Amino acid sequence: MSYHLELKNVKKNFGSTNIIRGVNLKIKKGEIHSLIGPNGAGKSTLYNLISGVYNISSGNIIFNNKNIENLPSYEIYRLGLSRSFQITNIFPKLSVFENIRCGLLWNLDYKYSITAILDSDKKINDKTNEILNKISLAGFSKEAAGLLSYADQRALEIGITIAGGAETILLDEPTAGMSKSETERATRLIRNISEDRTILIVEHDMGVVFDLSDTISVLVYGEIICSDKPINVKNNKRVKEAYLGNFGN
Amino acid sequence: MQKFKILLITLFGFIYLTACEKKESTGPIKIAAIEPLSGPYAAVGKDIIDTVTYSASVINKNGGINGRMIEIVPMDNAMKAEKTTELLRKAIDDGIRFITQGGGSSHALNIIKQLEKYNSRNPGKEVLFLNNSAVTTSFTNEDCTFFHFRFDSNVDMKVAGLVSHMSKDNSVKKVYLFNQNYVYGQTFRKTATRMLEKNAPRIKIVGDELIQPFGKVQDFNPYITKIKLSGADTVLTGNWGPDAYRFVNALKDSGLKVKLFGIYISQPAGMAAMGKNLLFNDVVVVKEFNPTNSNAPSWYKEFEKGHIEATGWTPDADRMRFMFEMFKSAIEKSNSFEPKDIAYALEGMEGKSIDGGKVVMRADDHQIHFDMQALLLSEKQEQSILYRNQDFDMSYVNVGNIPMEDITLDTSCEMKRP
Amino acid sequence: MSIEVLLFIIFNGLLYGMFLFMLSSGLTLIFGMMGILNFAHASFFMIGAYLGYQISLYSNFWIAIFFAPIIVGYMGAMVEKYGLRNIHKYGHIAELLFTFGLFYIIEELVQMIWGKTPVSYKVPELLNFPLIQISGMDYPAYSIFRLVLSILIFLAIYRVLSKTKTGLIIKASLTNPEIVAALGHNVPRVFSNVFGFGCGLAGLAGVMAGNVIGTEPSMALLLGPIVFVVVVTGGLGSIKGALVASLIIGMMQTAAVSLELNLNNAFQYLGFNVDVNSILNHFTSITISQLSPIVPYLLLIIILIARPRGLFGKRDV
Amino acid sequence: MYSLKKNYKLILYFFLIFTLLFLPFLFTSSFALTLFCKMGVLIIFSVAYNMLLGQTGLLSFGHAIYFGLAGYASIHFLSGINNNYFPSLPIFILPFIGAFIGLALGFVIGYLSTKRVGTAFAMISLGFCELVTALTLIFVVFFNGEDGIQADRVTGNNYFGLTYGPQNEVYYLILFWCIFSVLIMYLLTRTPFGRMCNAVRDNQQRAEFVGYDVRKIRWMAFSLSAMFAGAAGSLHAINYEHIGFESVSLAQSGMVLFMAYIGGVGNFLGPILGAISLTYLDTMLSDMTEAWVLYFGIIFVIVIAYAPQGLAGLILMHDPIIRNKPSLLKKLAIPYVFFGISILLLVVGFTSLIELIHSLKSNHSVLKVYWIEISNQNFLIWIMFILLTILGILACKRSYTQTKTVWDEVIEDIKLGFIK
Repeated sequence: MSYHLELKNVKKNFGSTNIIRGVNLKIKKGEIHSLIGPNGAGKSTLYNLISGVYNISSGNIIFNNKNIENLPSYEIYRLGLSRSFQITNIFPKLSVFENIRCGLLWNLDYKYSITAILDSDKKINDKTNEILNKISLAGFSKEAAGLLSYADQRALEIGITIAGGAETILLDEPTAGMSKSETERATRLIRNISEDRTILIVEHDMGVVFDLSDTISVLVYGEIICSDKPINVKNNKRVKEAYLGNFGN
Repeated sequence: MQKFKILLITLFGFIYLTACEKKESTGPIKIAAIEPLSGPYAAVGKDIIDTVTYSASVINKNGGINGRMIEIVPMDNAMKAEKTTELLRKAIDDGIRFITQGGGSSHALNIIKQLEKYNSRNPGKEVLFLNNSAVTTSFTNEDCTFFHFRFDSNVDMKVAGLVSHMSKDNSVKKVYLFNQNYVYGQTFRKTATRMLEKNAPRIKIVGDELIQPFGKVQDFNPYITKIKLSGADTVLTGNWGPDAYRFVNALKDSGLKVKLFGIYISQPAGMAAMGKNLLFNDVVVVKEFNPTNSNAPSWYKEFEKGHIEATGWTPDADRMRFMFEMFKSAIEKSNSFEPKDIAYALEGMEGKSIDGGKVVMRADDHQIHFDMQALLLSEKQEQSILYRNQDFDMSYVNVGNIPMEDITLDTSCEMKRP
Repeated sequence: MSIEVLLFIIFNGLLYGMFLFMLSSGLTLIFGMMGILNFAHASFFMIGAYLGYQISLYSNFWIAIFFAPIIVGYMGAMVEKYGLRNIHKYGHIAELLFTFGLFYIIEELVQMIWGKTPVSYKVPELLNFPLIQISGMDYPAYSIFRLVLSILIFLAIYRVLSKTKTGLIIKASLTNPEIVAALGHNVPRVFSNVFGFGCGLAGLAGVMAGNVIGTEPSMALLLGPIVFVVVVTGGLGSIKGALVASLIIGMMQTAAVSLELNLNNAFQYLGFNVDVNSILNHFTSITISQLSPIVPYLLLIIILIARPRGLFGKRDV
Repeated sequence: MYSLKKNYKLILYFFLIFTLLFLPFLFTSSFALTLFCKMGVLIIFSVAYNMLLGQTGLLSFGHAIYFGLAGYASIHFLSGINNNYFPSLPIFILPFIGAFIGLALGFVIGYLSTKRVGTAFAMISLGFCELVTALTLIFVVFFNGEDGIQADRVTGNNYFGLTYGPQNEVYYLILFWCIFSVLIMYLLTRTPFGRMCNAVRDNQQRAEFVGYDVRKIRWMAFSLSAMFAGAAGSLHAINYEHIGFESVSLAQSGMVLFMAYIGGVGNFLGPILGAISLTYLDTMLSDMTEAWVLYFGIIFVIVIAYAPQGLAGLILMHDPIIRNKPSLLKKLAIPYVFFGISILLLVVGFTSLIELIHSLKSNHSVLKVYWIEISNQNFLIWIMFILLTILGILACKRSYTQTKTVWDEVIEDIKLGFIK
């Protein structure tokens, strides 16, 4: 079967340092796929390669049967692959409402229009409110995004990420730095949005990972050492070594 | 909502402030002096304002003009053309009928053009422009207007004077033209080339340089190298300000011996930066008088003394003095304070020079004509050059007289008289 | 082109280039380390020149050349401490604008204190004699003194940067500003010192150059942009880059002045007839020599567009 | 309710335009009208500039290029009309030509410079500015060096009976263009492009991940901003019937930067406020004191350090209070009055001191500050103003902390209201 997103022997080196040393990864349509691994394994770099922030050194990235390696980020986004970031990445001076609406613009085919007046366009505003309700931020729609609490900002970021209707979403540590209740809220939100989407998550909170995932891949030193169902990963010897090896010493 | 409040508040505040405009006053004859008094060219403007104000005060001390005093209204254009236009309109609003200006030819041109339009659109309310130092030749040629009088010789006349003196100096054989790359410098260069070819064919032009103007060039060594390699014995330059004094200093450092002929090389404002470096090479300039002439008549000595007291420096130009004297005579002669009558009276009027030479306002183009002197900068003679409470220990020595005929040139002016 | 001309280009270019280096080396450090494009850098240069004049008026040049840079450096450190540090939170553009405002303030203050016309700041008598001669052109001892001093300063900075702990911190913060803070160094203090040191260097350049190019209130305005050209061309924080860039710019400008070529010459060389009366002649008759002043700005634009890390820089501007 | 509010706005608009239309009847002097015209031109210019600086986050030191070069082009067209090359070209469409020139230049230069952002972009713009300024002096045939070019606007066919001879006809021309272009620029901020400009300013990376080529957004913003700057330059040329090299210089770019920043880059109306107040200050201050550039610089630095959102920001800061609990404003009144008095003390003391120092350089010992004549030879006067300045500084410090405490309380109060 053909996969939704497939990485074939992707390599990346900065100068003489090999960060990603030949990653093969296959993600099926509609699944929640987690990517875990110890610090410095190259998870964020891998995300940046998939989403076009960095160019890859060699290999192929195939998304919906298209080669997307080395395309600019916005082209990849337009193909339907959206992402969030490890450090909160929103438009801090714009209002919450505007943040979400910016996420909708391209998908609603506004492109670079200099003639459409957005405030008088019911369709986009309704849609924005719909998403705001989904991420339960409707009460703050007029506030500047930069003034929201951390958890709300993360939620907003997920909101922007999904707003454009991308069917595949990369989430980078969506619960990092959150309290327990906030984590629960975030988990709910992710499950909520995953209904008709393919999701790839990088996450440190193993509770969240095992709770959500359909498949888990483990990245260690720039290589995928295991990619399987959660229960199999739990019992995988090399994974245990990689993790315990880290903590054991 | 708030945005409109802001707008309204500003608007009303502003209306209120503007409403406090000045009312026209009668009494003294107001003359607006529009010069740069702030920014990088402030020194030029201040010097002109100082001499203008002092010269006017001398007229006032002697009883004014037909019982009325002259009041100089200094206005700061910061060397911006648009400000000159605004200030001119402001002066006209305030009922001022006379403008004097000199720093920056572009500003003078601005005033001439604005007044040309204003005077033709407002007969009976004409404004007269007394140009004290702006030298672009076209003002008394193709751009000449009836209400503009120039009391300084124009570039062509100055160059003619320099060439006339140069042709009599047998040590000058190879000349290098060194000028600033903007309208003034380009005119200087063009005229110099033409006149050297016509009036002094024995002198060879061995080089011709245009440099980026207004002090942008820091390092003159490459240029001096070129002058040196060209084998020139004389440099003819219209440079002023930093472009002049850096050049003089760099020449001294390089030890290159050439004669320097120019107009503004020895401007007092730049002398502090050069000091005795000015004496390393012979520097010859042309002027309407010798500022350090110890044999000047006593009435001038008195004028000079007063100027030094009031401003702290030796007058570098005599033209402001005779400008006001001629202005006074014109009013007395026409017995009118109307700019139009004064303008007619000024045409062909003769002024008083210090040493008996001729000073005459040519009626055809409203260009002053006078006998010039070629002056060499030297060690202190009897009297030295003072500037803003510094004594430079240098003097000018007259090395030749240039009769008015030598600098009298044809004009293309077709004056339209009202 | 004769050997003589070439020799002059190299030597004049060297002198001018080293002057540019002195002027800009301080900003290279400041910009590289703190990311502040100090618009007022040339203003500190100007203050240096005026202080040099003022101090040598009361004592002599040698005392001035020692104390004036220290005073300017201290002023710079104060500006950082009480001005820029508070603005840091608004970002680099606000910092840049702050120095832009500072530039105007310093220019006006200088005019207020020393007047609008040049002051008579003179080359010290001790060094005011022709030292060497290159085919008939004298070079005074003072020029050679400036050349030697600026080379010594380059060596000193280079050594400090590569051999001492301060140098290591500065170098580290060039590549990784956050990490240095994490190491527990008092980064604000280091910043103040670097800023002060950079301004001090500009002050020193002012003391040494003010008596050659003339000390007047508009000197900062005229020199400001060229400093940026050197810093950008050399590369962020690279003192070696600043040196090479200064020399390249110095030589390029000197060489351009010596070239009396224009497009007309080129056309004639290619066998075309040139109509001197055509309106195009206004453009084609402009010589390279006349265009020499725009050379640095062209360089600035090209470098920033094509290679924003400059010659020796480690990261982009 | 909503419609009432909307009508209220409309009434305000009409009132405003009405006032502007009648201004020439209130102020008949040609100087006042010239000043209004200048303000109109600079409003367009600074709002256009803010499209880059405030809306897109690009700091340009070279925006005068488009202003100035469009001005040159317009003056050439104007003298073309003068010389009967195209006598039927109406003057009121010259700004279109200027806008086109601005757009074309912005398109080309923007292509090169929007590859970079932040400081690098600022420096490229500086490089272009110096380059063009140098070229204006070298290419005499087009720019006529420092003399600049003169033309006569009373020329060609008189459409609608307008000769543009009297200044008030020019005023209406500029007023029309000012309202027209500011309106368009305002509407632009409401479009997807305008919103994405803000987005790119706030966060480039995120902007890419909502599908936008950020470079293209910057390029568009740059070109459009240059276009409006061009229209402004054209009007400038018509207003003064002259254009000179200083209008493309760094000083002109710096001026528009001052205007936008002091007015407030964060708000659409900020630059308008800045253009009006700075033009006014520029004209009035330069008339009153030689040290006006110093005061300018100090105001600018203070705004950057203490009010980075500019004048508009200071006023709009009160927006949440007025919206939620206007009664709290009363609480602020007293500290504000004290703060105002302290600032006044400081300003009087400091400016008098500066004027005193300034007067030492001139040969007059008596000078006029604030309608009083004082002598700089009098030692007591010096001491008095030094004391006044110190007093002012202390008072400012103290009342600043006081005001801030009250302000914080008020804001806290409002936040509590939010939570409830």
